[in-house]
Amino acid sequence: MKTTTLIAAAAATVLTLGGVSACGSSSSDSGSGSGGTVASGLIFGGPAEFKTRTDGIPGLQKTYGVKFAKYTVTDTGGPVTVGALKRGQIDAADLFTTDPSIEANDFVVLEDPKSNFKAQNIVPIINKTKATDGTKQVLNAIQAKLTTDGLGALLDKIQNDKEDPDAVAKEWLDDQDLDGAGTLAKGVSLTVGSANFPENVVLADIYADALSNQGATVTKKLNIGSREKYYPALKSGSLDLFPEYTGTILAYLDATSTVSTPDDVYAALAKALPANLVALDKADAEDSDAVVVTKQTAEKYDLKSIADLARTAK
Amino acid sequence: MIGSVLGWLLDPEHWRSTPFDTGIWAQLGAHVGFTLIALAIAVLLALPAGLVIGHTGRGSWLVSAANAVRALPTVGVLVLLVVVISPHFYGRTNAGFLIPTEIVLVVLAVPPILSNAYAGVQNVPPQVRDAAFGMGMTGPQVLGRVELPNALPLIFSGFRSAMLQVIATATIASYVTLGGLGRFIYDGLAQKDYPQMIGGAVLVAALALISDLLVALVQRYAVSRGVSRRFRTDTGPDSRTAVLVEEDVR
Amino acid sequence: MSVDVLPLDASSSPLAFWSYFLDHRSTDLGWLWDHTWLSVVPVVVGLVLALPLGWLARRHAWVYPPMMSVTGLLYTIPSIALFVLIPPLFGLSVLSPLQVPIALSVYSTSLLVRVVADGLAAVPSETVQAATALGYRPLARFTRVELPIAVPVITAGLRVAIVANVSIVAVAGTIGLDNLGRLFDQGFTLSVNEPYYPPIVLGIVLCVLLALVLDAVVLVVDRLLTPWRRAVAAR
Amino acid sequence: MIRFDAATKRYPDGTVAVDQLTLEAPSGAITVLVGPSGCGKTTSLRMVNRMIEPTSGTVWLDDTDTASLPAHELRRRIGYVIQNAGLFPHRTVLDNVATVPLLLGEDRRRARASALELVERVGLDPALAKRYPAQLSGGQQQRVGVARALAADPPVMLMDEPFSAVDPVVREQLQDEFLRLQGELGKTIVFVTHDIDEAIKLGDQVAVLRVGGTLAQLATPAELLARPIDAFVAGFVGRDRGYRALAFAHGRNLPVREEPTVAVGSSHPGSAAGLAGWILAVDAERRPQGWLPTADELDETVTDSRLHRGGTLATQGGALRSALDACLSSPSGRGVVVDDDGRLLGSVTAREVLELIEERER
Repeated sequence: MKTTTLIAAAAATVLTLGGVSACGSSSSDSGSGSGGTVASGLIFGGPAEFKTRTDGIPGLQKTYGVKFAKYTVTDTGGPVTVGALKRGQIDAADLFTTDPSIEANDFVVLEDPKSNFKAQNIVPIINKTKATDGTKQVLNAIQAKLTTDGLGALLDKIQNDKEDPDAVAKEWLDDQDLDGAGTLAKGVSLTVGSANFPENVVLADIYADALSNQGATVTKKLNIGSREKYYPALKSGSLDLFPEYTGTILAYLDATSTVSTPDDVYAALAKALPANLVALDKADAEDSDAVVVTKQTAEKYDLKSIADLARTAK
Repeated sequence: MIGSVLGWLLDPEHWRSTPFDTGIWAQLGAHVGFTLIALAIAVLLALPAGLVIGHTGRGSWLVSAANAVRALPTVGVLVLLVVVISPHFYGRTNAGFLIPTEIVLVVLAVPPILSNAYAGVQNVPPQVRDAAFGMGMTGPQVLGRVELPNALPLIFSGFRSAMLQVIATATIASYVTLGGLGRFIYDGLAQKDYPQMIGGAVLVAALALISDLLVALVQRYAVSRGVSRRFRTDTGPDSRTAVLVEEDVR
Repeated sequence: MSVDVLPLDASSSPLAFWSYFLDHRSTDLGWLWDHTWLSVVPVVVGLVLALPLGWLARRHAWVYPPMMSVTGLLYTIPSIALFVLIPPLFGLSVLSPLQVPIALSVYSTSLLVRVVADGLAAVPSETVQAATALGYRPLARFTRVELPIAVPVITAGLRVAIVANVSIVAVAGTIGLDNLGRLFDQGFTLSVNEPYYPPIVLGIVLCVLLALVLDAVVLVVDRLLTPWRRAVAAR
Repeated sequence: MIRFDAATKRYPDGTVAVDQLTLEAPSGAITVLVGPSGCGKTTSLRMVNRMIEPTSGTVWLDDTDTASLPAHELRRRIGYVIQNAGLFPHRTVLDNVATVPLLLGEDRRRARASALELVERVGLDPALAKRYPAQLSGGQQQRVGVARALAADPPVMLMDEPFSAVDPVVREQLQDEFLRLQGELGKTIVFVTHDIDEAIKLGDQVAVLRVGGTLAQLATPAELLARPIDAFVAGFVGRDRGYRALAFAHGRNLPVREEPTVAVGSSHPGSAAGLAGWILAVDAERRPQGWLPTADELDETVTDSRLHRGGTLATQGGALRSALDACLSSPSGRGVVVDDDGRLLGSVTAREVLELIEERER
């Protein structure tokens, strides 16, 4: 019996070439005529952790009553997710609001009126010993100028024009008049890290370059994989500065936290951080998770908000 | 740590599939599926080629070329192929990721099978081949009735090496969204679910081990005792010639 | 920090890898160096560990089967899993650059133990007996007679191990450790809307070149260590 | 009958392995090709079954030009035995022997049954039939090799140094067995060896080849020893060829004289008077056991341990070579001559053997 299961599974997973069919949703094109919700005919794609995160699949179900037909693990807002959504392997995806490929592909970001997703303001997390007045001043000046749209523009340059993140960072500092040489951070030596997606890299480059201009001795350790890899390094002191997102770092530190507005999240984060780490000013710029669908899907089901996914399909 | 890994492995919930979570049985099936497809293609390509090259002595550059392919970084080739191939597939299909993955796995499996089939035929003692021709066997008869049976130990060792590499490497299918046991490793890493991640690694190792045992069993019956020298009177160590068959990346 | 505003290169042709390399030379060379030592050091460690283990397996017949089972088992653990498992096992920080060399040393040792044992097994027993009869003690016989004769087999194994390592190290690049594998991650990340080949192709080219060079180095060492084989070949 | 007609093998690099070889191997006889390495003897042999194709010239098998047949069909008609036997390691002895009959389409059971007969015929224990080659000694493997070549009962056999990889004692057994078998079967055999003694022992005719692949001399063994055609053949045949030629001179009219004996186990030696120091000891069947020194205490029991066993035995009707050797190896100087059953006939001295030789030369 187990052999049969194995063979059937092998056939289903490999040979049908389908990301579908696990629960009999024949295809999104035919909709589910049987009176299910819109979501029950759709396949959702996103990173593995979105499946279990409180504001991920469980959150969507709890807040909006949205239940997808199936979950396909793709990547964290990267090429796999975008490609899969674009080419119809999945119908809805977890992408990030600053992602230029949303605009490039005419994807539709579904509104989140009930704030399922936590606020995701950009925030530098820094080791307390390195948080001198000078470094704080340099970094907070940057934080004050970061906007969501501005971030999207930076990302576009990297992703679509293939510009070097460090060059983009320098260019931005120049544009914002933040590239002046000085001595604010003189005598500080620190290691700046970043996760392995372009936005995080360019933010780290911006921090690092500005501090370097102000006399700090900076070492870059960019493109470190996921948070599970870099956070312990940050905590243990082998990294000193990291561009973070208020919502995700809070969720990482305190999985039970339910706050979602920018200020609540920021306040909760300050409490959740260990004693040796401190969050500097949060920026207006936000890069939050979003449920994204293609234009065709949005039009077909008349989708504007995540809540619409829970409607009965026509 | 060991306890929580065991707990994860022994939880029947983890073996069943739900719409959101593909269970161990299904991922095991997918993993076996990837492996079987890759090995079948690799054997179809490499075994006849290796036998014929060994038999005729012509085209041995192909063996060297296949071995040089081992220098290719598996991940790099996978990424390149995904980037090239996946945009051509639309709709509910994972072919855009499956095809690159299978190509990478086949590329990985071909060199050991090819070079061992070649070496196996080459290693048949010249006087045995001479006797076979001298008795009036035709070329294909010599290959099929004499060279192949004598090359079997090496062919099996090449196949086993290829199989272990493919099973280990099939985990990177999950790097490009496919299923398979690698899913547990990558998902466990992302979800900070270390028992799941280690459990996945344990499952891969177990699959490799069990597959190797099964093939060893087949080998026992497929290879003539005259070649394997497993005689009842012989108490010496197993005389399987372990030619360097170069395991590679997983 | 060097002030290097890099020239823009938007060409995504696969052949643009060279100008991509020139544009990011210092980073890429750094990764090449990381990749090199990550590939080489484990093989050296593996050899140092495999020599006594292989000798033991050769010396005592009963050691051979269990040792081969254990090393074979270690070899089946997928590298990605081993990279993640090693830090907690060895009490290292998660980002420690040591996890890759440790994991690869495990693989290299596993591979080389068998190679050393089989290489020693290939030493003609008459030769060993002759050495014993000439009065060599076991250790001297091992280092001065058996080992030199086993060199060709062992270097063949080293070549396999080092080439395999170059490929496995690249896997570590995809989880954010510095080496040429990072180029694949970069290329993949930048291929969101259309393929962006230069970093991917550059990574493959550099990995292959590195593998070929390291392979050649082992080959040269092999030649130097076994002058008698050259004498035979030249005849 | 196998006939080489100006057969030549020239390799692309210009070396000539066999040069204009013309030679006939008569039916039912053993023709030995012998010569130093590089003389093309194996090449010549392999041209017969076209394991090597002649560059020019023809090899005839009876009235058939061997080139006119598909090579594999030609080979199935010709038995082929090579050095180290070349047995198939993956097949049992029985299946090795049955190879050609099976190739010829014979039914498996019959092929095996006749293979088993052949196994016995070449002097092997039938219990070995189920073993694999790796479980046999070199001599046993070689016998299987011969059986395998005989399996399809080919009229012609090619043997390429079949006995050279075994030790001298086994080699001699194999040679004797081979001659016995040939006595029964009467195959047309071409036999290659580098060992001139083997050539002389086995050949009905011997072809000596010289380096470069030319035929130096084709003759019967006796003639070859007696009248080598040139210095090369003389040198190759060897220094003591005069003595070895005696192997072909029969000893029928040897003047055998009666020899006094004592019986092993007896305590009374009988009359030892007038004997030059040694008396022959025999067993109850009058088979010679050794020589007893007459200086010993003759009244003691004759035991094995007191005997000198140095002497070889000659047979009446055997070759003069063995007669002379019996004389030379005997401590008493008297060569012991026995009948075919090994019973004492009498003795002969070296002087008498030499006189016989001189007489014949006159």
